[in-house]
Amino acid sequence: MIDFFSMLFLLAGALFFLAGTVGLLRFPDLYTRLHALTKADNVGLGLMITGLALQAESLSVAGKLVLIWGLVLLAGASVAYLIARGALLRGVLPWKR
Amino acid sequence: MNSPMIYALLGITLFSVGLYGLIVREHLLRKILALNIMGSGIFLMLVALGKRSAGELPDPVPHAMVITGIVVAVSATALALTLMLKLVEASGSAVLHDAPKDRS
Amino acid sequence: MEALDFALGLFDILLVFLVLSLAWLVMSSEDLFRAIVLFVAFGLLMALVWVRLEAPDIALAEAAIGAGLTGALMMAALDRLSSVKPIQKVAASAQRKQLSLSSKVLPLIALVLIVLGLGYALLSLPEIADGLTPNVKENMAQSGVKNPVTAVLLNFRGYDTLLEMVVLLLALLSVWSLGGERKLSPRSTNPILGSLCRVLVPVLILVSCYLLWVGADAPGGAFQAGSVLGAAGVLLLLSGWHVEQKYLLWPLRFILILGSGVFIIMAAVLLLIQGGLLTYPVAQAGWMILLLESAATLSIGATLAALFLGGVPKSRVDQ
Amino acid sequence: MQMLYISLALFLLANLAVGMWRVLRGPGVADRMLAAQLFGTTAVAILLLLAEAAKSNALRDVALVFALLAAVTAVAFVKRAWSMPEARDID
Repeated sequence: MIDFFSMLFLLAGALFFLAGTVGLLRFPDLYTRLHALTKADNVGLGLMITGLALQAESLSVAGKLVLIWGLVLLAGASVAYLIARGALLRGVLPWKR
Repeated sequence: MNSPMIYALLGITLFSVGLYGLIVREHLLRKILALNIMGSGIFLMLVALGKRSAGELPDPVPHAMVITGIVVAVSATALALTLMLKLVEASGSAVLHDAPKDRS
Repeated sequence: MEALDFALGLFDILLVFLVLSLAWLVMSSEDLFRAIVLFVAFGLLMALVWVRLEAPDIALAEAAIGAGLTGALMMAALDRLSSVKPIQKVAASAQRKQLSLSSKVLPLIALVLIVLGLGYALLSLPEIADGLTPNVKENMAQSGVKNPVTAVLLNFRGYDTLLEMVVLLLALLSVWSLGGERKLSPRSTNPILGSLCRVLVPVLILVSCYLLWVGADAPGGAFQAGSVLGAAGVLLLLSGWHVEQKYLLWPLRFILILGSGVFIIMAAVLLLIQGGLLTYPVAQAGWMILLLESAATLSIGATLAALFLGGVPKSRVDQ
Repeated sequence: MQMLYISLALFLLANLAVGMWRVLRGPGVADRMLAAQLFGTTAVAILLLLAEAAKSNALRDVALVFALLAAVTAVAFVKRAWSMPEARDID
């Protein structure tokens, strides 16, 4: 049962990573790519970590996994903000249809 | 061919790619990058060859050497970058030139 | 089992291909920034290579340095390169000549020959060679630690590590004598960067202590802990962390020489008592190594951060 | 489960290889940096999968250091290397 759920989470995570990469390649400008990457990848990593934490042999291992996710989320969100703000200040125009 | 051997071959190829870059590329920053790649190749070969031991664990001696090597490499890189900036300050270009012929 | 080995084999081959093409692209990129970003990616993948070679100790060091510090160093250098004001301008562009085709092709041929020669030498090595593994295994009980890599670094070849600390110090001294004074950058007004630092720096320090402690019986140790500490220092410098001038004089220099100093004192004392350089008494080896490693961690961290600054630090607030 | 971990790690590595295209293509410096960030997150996931496959705690520490250090390069980029305007050729 646990195996089934963690498999589900892992595969869903992989799907989000794929979506993130497709977004990075296909989206038209920096801001949309930023959005694809930070959101999709962080969710993908979160799902994978959930799947792996279900398999963890002890609570401390699961805790370490969640800590890693928290750090990646914090860093990813801050860096996305810094890059987007920097680009706006340097006059990179958002894409319009 | 087993996987340590593949990585050892990768090591020598990285070394050569770095050496090629060191010879051919002019900009000093790229020469510094090339030296770093050469270093990585050498580290890789050391560790991959240390993995040939018959026991459970790979040979820890190359591991210890490479760890210190990585830290020393980064400090050498910092020194090289400072030297490069000093050169740019003095000459206005980040490329090494031959000495002018008439002054030798 | 067959299928698992096959999948791992594919993983290895893809990784080797990626690392190699990254190295080639770093060398062939015309754009310097692109070369640096590719080099950072190269460092990330090298950490994965170390994992595949069952060298988690090295992977830790590479993750902290190859993926973090080197990239930051290169980017800072690129920034200074574009802002530096030359004292005298040589007619550089006029002197610059295009490399002729033969001077590009000849090295290439020579290097292919080198690869072939080295590859032949590599493949003719014996399949199984124990190296120094048996010697290390024999003496592990007397080393005072359970992690063989730490035992080699701090005990069996402690004098190597001592000299390595001195090398770090010499690199910093050269950078200081070349780079002149460097003012700490002004405090960043960006609230997000500020809060990122406030969360990340304590965690970095905590992880550094963890790596130092765990190094006695699992992958980790002074060099990894010091690199993580150095990264914390770089982050603080980037966000414009302020220190008063008085702390940048003697307290900073004290921390910088602490590692080499404790090492040398310990070596001298042990030479007098035990009659050998860094030959620890078996019962005391554990805490002695921990003491040495703690001092080394502080020094390595401070040295790496100071190297990133690229000159003698000077506080912005002048007394 | 072992097989799943390894194949997912392989899949993520392939994913990363495809993402390299964005580093090469750009067009702006920030686009390249962004793709390098993707490398960091993906590498954390790969490391955690390999760690679970090998039941190795040390590899999780490597992933932890990765997660911490990815931000340092990006901050260095925003604060230092990005001082030049987007379109300028830097070589």
